[in-house]
Amino acid sequence: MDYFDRFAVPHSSPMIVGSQIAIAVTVLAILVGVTYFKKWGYLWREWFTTVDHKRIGIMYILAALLMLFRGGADALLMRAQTAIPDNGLLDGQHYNEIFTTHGVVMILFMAMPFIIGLMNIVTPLQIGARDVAFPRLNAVSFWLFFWGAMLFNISFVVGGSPDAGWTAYFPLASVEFSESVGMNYYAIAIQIAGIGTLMTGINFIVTILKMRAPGMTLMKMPMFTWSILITNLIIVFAFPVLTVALALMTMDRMFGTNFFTMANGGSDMLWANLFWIWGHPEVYIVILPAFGIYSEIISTFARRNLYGYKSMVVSMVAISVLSFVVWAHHFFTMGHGAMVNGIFSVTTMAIAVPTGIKIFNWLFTLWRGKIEFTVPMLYSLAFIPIFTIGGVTGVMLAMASADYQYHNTMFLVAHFHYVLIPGTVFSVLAGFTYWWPKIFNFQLSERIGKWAFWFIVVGFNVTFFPMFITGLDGQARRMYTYSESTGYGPLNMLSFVGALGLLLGFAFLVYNIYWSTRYAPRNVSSDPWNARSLEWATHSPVPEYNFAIVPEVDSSQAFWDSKNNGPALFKGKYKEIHMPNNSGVPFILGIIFFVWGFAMVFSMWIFAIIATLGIFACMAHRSFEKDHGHHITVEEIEETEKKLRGANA
Amino acid sequence: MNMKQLFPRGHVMGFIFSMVLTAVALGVVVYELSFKTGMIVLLVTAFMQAGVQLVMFMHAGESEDKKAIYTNVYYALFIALVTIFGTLLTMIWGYQ
Amino acid sequence: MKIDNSLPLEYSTEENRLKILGFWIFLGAEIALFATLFATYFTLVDRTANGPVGGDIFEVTPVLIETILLLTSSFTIGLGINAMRHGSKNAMMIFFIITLALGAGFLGTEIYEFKHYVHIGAGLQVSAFTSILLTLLGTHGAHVTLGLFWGTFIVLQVKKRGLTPETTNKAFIYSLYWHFLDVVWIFIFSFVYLKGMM
Amino acid sequence: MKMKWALLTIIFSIATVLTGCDNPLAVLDPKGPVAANQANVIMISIWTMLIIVLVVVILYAIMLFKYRASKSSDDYVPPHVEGSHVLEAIWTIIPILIVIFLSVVSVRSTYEVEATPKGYEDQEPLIIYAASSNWKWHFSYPEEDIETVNYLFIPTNRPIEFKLYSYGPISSFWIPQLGGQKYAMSDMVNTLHLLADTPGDYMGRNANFSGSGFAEHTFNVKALPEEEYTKWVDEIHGTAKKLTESEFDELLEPGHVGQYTFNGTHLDFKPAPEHNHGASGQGESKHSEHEDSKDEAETEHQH
Repeated sequence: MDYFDRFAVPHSSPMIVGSQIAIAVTVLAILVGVTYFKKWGYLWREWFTTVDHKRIGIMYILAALLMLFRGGADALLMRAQTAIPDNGLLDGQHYNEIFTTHGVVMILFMAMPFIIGLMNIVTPLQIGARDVAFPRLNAVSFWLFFWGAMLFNISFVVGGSPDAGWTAYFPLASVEFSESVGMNYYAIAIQIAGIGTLMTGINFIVTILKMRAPGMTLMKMPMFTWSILITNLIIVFAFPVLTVALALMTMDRMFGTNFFTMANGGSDMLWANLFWIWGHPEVYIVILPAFGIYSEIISTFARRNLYGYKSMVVSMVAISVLSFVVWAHHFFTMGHGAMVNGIFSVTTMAIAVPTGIKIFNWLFTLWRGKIEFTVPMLYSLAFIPIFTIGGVTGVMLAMASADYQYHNTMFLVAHFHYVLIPGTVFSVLAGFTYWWPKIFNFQLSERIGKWAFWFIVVGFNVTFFPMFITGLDGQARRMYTYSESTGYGPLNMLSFVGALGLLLGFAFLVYNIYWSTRYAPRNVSSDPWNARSLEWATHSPVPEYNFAIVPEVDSSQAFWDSKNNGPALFKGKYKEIHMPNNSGVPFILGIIFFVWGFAMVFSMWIFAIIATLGIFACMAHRSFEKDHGHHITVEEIEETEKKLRGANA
Repeated sequence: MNMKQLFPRGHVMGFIFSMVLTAVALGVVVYELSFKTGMIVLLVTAFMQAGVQLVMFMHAGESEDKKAIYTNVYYALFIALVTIFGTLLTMIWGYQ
Repeated sequence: MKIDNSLPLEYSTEENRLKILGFWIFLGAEIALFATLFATYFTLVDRTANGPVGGDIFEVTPVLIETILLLTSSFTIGLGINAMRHGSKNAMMIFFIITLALGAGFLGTEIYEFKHYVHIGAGLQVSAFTSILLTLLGTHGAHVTLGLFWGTFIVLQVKKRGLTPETTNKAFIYSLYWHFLDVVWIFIFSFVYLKGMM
Repeated sequence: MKMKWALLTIIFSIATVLTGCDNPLAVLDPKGPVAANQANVIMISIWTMLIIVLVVVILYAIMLFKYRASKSSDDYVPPHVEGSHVLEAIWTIIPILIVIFLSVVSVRSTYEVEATPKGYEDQEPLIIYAASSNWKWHFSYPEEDIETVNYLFIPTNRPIEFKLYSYGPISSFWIPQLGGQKYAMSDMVNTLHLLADTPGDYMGRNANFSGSGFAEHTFNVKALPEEEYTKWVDEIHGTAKKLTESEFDELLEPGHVGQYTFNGTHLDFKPAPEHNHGASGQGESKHSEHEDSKDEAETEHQH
């Protein structure tokens, strides 16, 4: 039985045992349920093997929502633990595991897939394409992300969670100070998901550069598509850095190399350096799409074109370049001299300029508009002032000498939540609500949505604003407890109350999905918001081939123009459409990667080698495969179109 | 195919050029140049070699996507230089 | 499938053009990957602890052999693509096989070099310097190994299926990959070996 | 809109809390010139940023108030406006000016906190080695030849140079009321300049997460006038026992311990990793490029 000891959680507790049982029961229930209702065939044909960007997008979002609740549960536990001084709810080790997984899950397995999900669904529709450039690769991306995320999540119940913070600074993350397999999970699971993300990056750059509808020049692309192009550019150049950093980490932990070690010349600072060379651009990877989503929504519900389109594009390009030259501000206190700190302080503050341009352009998009306060618009409007606070505190943090006082404190925690929550979380909730009818052909309830919105916005501010103050009072982040004499108690309690508000808000969100799925009126129009860009020119739900006829485009809001007596979008007759075939290989490849990762985490080399051979077998199979896709005939298109038009008439 | 078609001038010249550049780079060690001159020679020869490969062998500029390809390469180069010199700045040069 | 006959076969369909651009972008990512390894190398090059420094272990002969083999292979694969564009399947296959043979020669020399390093006490675990040296060389070597398999698959496919839009597209993309490995090697040759021996 | 008022209330309440005097926040209640410098920078940036937030919030309130659909007639069609070069130039140039202003403040202050505080340059700084181990702080006073664990006595009005390093994970040495933090790491020594101008007890801690005992990784700081400080040192010379290597090794074991006082320092048998940059193989042949920078580092230290 010794062999199986390695899978035990080293630091178990009733909570973990409870979760182990709950997870086992849930997995079993799903398996039994799917078998009982005979849905395996359906799942395999329609979802596991799909290469359709819309379905892949839906799966991304589903996974992201799951992860949102995993990360949210972590967050709630953290706030509960620190709500009162000297609390005994969690011990130090558990608290450390929880904030580590909270960070990783929220950034890499919630924010990223949520955004990638939305971009999967929307981008091809918005540029008038029938799919992404490499549909099969897109499926590989998804399954690598998915199985990577699953691998990370089982760490909680098999072998032990990572516990060195999401930044995993060495030497704390080395075998010497973090003996359990937790940090192996971190290194391997993020690696697998990261490879998937890199492929997504390449895929979408090519899609956007090469597959736009005729007439859609770069400067006539909708702003969301622009933001996705820039985001993917950052992904392609930032993720290889993470790949290398994680590989070096893996080698340090498993093969006794000396990159970040304390002995034999290793450099712990180098890890921090590499991590943030990726980490800072990563922040913009999750923020820029938000800017795109808000641009679409604000312009739709202000009933106006986006103000300052050109400067919006230029500022985004500027942000993408600047995002690569500021990383050292994450470790001003590492001891490099005033010269280095000065340089990075200035480059960091420079980012405020293009960001400011965007804020003012949004404000002036509202100017002389006709603003409607729908749920997506409410999130977008709440974003502006809250994100401004996040942004200006960012400038404050960029001042190197003052950062010596903010660094590692709750002030910093408050700052990045003020950026990431209104930036990323509000935007994906807004985008999710906004594009929901396009995907499912009915709208989410506005009434319940507004309840959710108000609880989330108010709860968010109550949770995080007090942290600015406790931070300035000297409360360091990541402390699992504090004594009463510090005086941090009342404000931390207030944070916990705010967190409960957030919990209620998200409960409303879930209830909204349930309620609307059951009771919301069906057969809304294919353009329920009276929107402006091409995705709304398709039927709802969107047919497999997206557009029966490829649209011809003349502006960044071609659909709006065509609705308002502009040129027609769809000219000509139906032609046969070529579409890619489904394939089970991406799904299988994902599972093999999962097995490979699991074997690596526990240093089971034989399994790891077998899985590696399996991965190469999949690649060789792809190399020799002959797959020319299939064709949809004109008759089939006519039939589908007639049916869909009928449904929406 | 005749020999001229099999061995087009451009390719042959490119190959000879890359061999010459290798020999020049090797000179840095053979003639024991000072560190500074040596580094300059290496930088020049290495980037010229890369240029030869990129333009003569990889045909970077031949397709309709010329602009996208060059933008991509320049952006990658920018990131590469920032990563390398930025790391040197924060890890070595920055400390006094 | 629409085939545009005015273009070389490897560019002749839209799908082919997407793949070529996609591969270029992938190479951009590869540049970032190797840049990170180089950045790590330059940071750790002087952190030799009780192990050897570069100048102690580098030898000109094997490195020069590797360089000449790889540069020549880059030349021959270029000729292979040239032959392919002239529609000469046999010449193309011969050049590709020569390329693969040269690549295998490179790999063999590198394996010899690695064994030598371990033998003289410059193994992976000795110091930060040896760790990153072998990792940087190893990453390049792994790329070459993968390339040898990939190249073999392509030769087999061309032999079986002839010069079609698919096979020529694969061969062309493979040639981009191979040239790129050559570029990376040039930088390793210059800034790892020659700088170390200077 | 309710939001606007909520926001304004929040902003003014921050301002009041930050500047309020009944219970000042540690960082904004400096007890020495370094912390005062930083508090000053923080206040300058808060006021500057408050202006920006106000401009945004006012514009925002106007837009939401004036241009909501319920206020406009049904047949109102918003105009198509591409943008305005003048306006866009304004909100590019003004932020650039603000950033330039803050850059100057930031860079100047960064240079100041990285040197002996102004007005105290004529004094010989007191050098204290602060080494962290899981989860303790070891303070060595080479000048006085004493060592303390988890507490720190310092003379007031004398510049102090902390030499920071670690026997384990990266830790961050931080005494909020005396000045900002800096990392203590295993392979190099960082220098932090601090000075206390008011006697008193201050909280000090490791601010950088370092494992399960991190929350309690704290120390007490007592700033005393020079003569009382000398008295304290003399007392230790008379009473405390000598620090031995085995005792020190025992102290390095992970865990929490109380406060200790010793004669002699661990520097005698375990020197700090100075001038090292982690190149543990010192004295071996080096590449010329880095030799230069190393020499410079060395001369710098001799100043």
